[in-house]
Amino acid sequence: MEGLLQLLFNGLSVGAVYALFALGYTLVFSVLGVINFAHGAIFTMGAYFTYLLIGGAVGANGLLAGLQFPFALPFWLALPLAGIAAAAVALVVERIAFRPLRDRGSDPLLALITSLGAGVILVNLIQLLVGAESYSIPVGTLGSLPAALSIAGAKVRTVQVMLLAISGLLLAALSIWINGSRSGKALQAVSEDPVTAQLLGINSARVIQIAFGISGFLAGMAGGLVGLSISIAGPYFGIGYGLKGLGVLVLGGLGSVPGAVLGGLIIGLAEACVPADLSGYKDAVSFGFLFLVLLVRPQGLLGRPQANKV
Amino acid sequence: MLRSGGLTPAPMKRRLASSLAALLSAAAALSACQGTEDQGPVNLSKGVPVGAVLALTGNANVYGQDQKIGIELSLAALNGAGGVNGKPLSLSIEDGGSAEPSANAAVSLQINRGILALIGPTLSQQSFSAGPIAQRRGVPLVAPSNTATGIPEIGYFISRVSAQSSVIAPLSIAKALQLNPGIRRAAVFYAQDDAYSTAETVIFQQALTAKGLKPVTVQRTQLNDQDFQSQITAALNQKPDLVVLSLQAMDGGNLIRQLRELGYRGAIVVGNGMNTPNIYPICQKYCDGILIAQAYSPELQTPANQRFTAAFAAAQARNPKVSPIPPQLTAQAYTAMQVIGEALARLDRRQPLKGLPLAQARKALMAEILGGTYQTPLGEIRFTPEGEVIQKNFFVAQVRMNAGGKSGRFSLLP
Amino acid sequence: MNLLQLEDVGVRFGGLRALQGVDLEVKQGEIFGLLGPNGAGKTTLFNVISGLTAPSSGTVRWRGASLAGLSSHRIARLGIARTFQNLRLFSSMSCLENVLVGMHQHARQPPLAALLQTQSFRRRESQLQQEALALLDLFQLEATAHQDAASLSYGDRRRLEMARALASRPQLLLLDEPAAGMNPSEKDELRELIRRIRDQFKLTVLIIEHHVPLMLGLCDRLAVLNFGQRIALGSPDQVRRDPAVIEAYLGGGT
Amino acid sequence: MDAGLLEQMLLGALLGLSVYLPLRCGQLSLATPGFFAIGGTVAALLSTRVPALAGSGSTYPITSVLLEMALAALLTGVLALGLGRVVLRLRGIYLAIATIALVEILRVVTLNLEFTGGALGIFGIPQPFNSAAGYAAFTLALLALICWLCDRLEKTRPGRAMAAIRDDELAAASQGINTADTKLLAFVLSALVAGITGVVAAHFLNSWNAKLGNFDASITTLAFVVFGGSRTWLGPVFGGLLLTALPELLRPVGDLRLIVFGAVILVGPLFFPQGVITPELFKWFKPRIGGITTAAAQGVKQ
Repeated sequence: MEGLLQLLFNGLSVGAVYALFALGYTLVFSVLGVINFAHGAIFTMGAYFTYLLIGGAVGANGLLAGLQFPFALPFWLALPLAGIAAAAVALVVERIAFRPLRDRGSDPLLALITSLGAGVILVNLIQLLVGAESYSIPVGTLGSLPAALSIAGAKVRTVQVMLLAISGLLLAALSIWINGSRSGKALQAVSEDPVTAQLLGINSARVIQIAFGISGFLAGMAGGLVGLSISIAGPYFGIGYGLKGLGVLVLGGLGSVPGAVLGGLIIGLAEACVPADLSGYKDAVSFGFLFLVLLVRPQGLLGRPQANKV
Repeated sequence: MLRSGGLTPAPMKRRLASSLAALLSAAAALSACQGTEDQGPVNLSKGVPVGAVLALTGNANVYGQDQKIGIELSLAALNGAGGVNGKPLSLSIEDGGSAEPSANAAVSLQINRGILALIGPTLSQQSFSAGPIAQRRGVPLVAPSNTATGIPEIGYFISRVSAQSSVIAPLSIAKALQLNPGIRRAAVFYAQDDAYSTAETVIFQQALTAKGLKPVTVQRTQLNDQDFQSQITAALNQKPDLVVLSLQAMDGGNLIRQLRELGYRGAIVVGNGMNTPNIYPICQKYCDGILIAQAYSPELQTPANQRFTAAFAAAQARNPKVSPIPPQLTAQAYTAMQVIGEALARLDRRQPLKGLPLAQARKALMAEILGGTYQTPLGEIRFTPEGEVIQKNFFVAQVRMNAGGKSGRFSLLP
Repeated sequence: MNLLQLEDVGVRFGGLRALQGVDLEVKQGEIFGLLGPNGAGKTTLFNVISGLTAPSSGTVRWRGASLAGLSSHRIARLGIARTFQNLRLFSSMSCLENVLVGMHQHARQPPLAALLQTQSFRRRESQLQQEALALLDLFQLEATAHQDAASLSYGDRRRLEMARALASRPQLLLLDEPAAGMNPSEKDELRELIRRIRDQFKLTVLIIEHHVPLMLGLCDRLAVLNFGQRIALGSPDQVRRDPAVIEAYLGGGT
Repeated sequence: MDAGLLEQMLLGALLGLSVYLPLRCGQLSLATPGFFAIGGTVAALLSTRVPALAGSGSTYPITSVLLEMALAALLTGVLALGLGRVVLRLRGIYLAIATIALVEILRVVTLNLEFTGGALGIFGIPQPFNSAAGYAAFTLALLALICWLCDRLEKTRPGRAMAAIRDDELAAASQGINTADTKLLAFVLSALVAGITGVVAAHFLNSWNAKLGNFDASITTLAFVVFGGSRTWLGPVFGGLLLTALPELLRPVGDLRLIVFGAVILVGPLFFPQGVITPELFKWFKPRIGGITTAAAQGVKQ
């Protein structure tokens, strides 16, 4: 029982990050039908923003060497602000890599490549500005909280519990927004049928911006939280999550918000269940699982089947 | 509409034929235009040309960044002391990326520029790929950070200043047992997709077994994976009292932090990859007490190392937030440049570089490199005839973190 | 024997019954019309025949053999070709290429000959091309042979779909609203054209169309669908006088 | 230009063709790096572990390379045949992710196997050529051959069927095209090209490891095709050549190198939504060249 609980915590804490990551993908996918390959870079930006806002100083190797804000915000304030800054980056990405394609009515597949280009620019821009070294958010940021909690015999790091809790809150807020607000409903309408939504007077350009903004906000918050948990491992920090997040997104079903959450938790749990002797095969297990699910359910767990209209 | 050519309109066919012909003639032309430039004399117009190929982009970028600092400091020191008998060294650094094709391209580019010797590439896998190019072209290549078995064996022109784990790693195990004779259960972690980690962990595990401490668990991680809760809780179930890590700075630092946060109190021994103050901000106060096997100690009290650490501290002084302690990678890169600089000076005294054919100069330089003894920040080093480094001093240090947990030092153990 | 026979065919999409208990027999050489208001299930019936939709119940027989479980390309190879109500041309290809794709099943050549462009390969290819051009000619599309299909006018695209369908040398041609978007004189021409190709290619034609006068003038027999069920069957005269049809469809003031 | 760079560009063009083949059939398969990795591993294993292949001369015999290519083609072909049946039922992004999942699984398995050398991989692969120029000439011939095959494919029945499936799979099936088999054909051809390319790459790179076929490679090779154009084989060849060379050509801009590279990838599709090389480009050129050649042909006939 104790072992099971530990497994559950291990899986959930990793899965929550995957889920947050995949949510950003899925929001953009639901309105545009494409994947934003710059999402990992936006996540990374969020982590760096958080670091700077809590008063961290830039190292010696970038153009901004030695930069430090004259203020140091508490973490709980820095995190949402970093989310907002990341949202702004996401909006810029939308403006330069997505909107021109839409304006020209080009093949949405092209956005895979333009957003990849935007991601390459962002990652290398980070390196140019702040260098390749890792940055970390001080352990003491959380005040006098203990480093780890013991819950029914299972050990969990406090940071992970926090991560899980904030992810849960964000998810709840997101679903309330989608189902309860005007703009959330507009988002649903656009994802259902963009043409009809346009006819109904919904400004789809605006909805797309909102989707990017929220996606960037979630990515930025996730980046900050992961940065707190494990430090910011240089400009390529988010890329590893990018691939895993993609798997989660597809497992859950493209464009499905509950799917992204479910997918994240399942992959997190699946990874946690890999026995120690086989831990080298961890990534193969999660992708193998994804592969098998796709063969049985080609639209992912909670995705809608693709219709063949004749 | 009478066409005999079926569906292929005549212009299209002509286009295909002509483009294929162009491709083939380009191939023929190519075979002719290669390998002539090495016959001319060494080009000394901008100084004595030396090149470096470092991983400045891609996921190994942080290593390249550390190495670049070392090479540039070494260059400044050499040129400050008169360069190559009065001629300054001219250094060109190229980004070799973090993959093999990019390293190959950068190495070829440097060789085509007419450099006399090359420092790099950063990763062992890159050297296995790019080393043979330098070997075929007869260009001395000094690897500053490759620790895999088989690097000098690539060929005569390939050498390295980075000692292999096999000689260093067992020292720290012995030291840990000396400090804590009660150790009974060892847990081992390594990154299975990293060449250095996989090689070093074998040495660690052999050393442990030799001491009668067969690991109770071996946990594998991935380089870009930073959340180790699963592996740690699995390992802690085995109640280890010694944890041995073969990891790079980033994942190793994170693992130590998470290990301590999850309640592990026993001894920690880490490998050479974590011999960098870059770990301080990652594991912070939890770094304290870890034992580390070092191919380089910032605390080595020799003139060469004191000059190096002083230069490093001065260079970093513009940013007081940055640790003034040099990482091992920086010291090794500094050493590689120093080896080349000193060998060039000896060669120039024996056979003036001016007017010497490039290919001949490179070959003679390789002999000089292998023949010398060097007083470096790493201590005294020499080479075997194969190009393997023979390093006099290895160290075991214990990390001592300052009160705030933000900075610390590698305190040498006697 | 009937060329095509539908026995008690039903299709359900979730809770929706798109077709229910439909029986039909199409005889060799006739032009058979399917009439019915929007949503009556006509296109679904076409999809069932051409293998795009599997029937939930009932059987479709082709020359007496069941088509159950056959994928659409196999059904096409049996000699059943179709056009689509909402036009499904290969828009990145020229008109000629569209027709050539239609010839797919007759255009097989030995791979080695194709690679080496042997004499016999080129002869055959040019023969196929001539055939395709002749088909385009028949539909007055020869001038646009090398234009992209996407660049054609609406009426031309409808005719190109018919040319492409004919290219597979079918025995049964399913036409889904071929006259949509055409003006009255074009519709008259279309009627003549359908008759002509029926005679020239010894075809059987099954046609869906809204335009009732066209259908009454063109078809040998007609069936009327409403709410997924067949409500009438017979010659144009019989159908015109059928009270159920007048009630459900013609009575609507059309 | 350095022959080594040219060789890498040619390998890029071959990989571009490998991604292009399924894409021309409308299938977004990103399995190319996986088959590339298999080809490379086959070459690395055979040439370092089978003494009989080494020959007696100073260089590794080209016949052995050709034999490795044949074996790699066989292995990747059989694998693609089996996997293709299964994965090609997926569409669009789902297919893309499923193939990426395959590539990742393959990478992890290679990493864990003893005989593939783990993280370090296999090194000391013998050289069939003394210089990069030799490789470039060999690869150029290989590329020319594959381009010629692609050209033949595009202008014949299976090629038309592929283009039809890309435009409208359902309508293609209604023309009697066996869409499943045609897609499978494209997938297998793609695997063969990638596998053979892997063999050449392993010799050229002197060493081989699991990292060489990863997610990044999947996306980069896709960029080759999207950038170059996916309607004619010249598109991916152009895209592969250019985008492989670009980071090297941009070295003079120093630290901004990859930022500029990213900007090119970003801006390219905005200005060339069909890719740089399109059939329309030829139509534009054709009247000029075509007029001359037709006149010449008539002259000959008279």
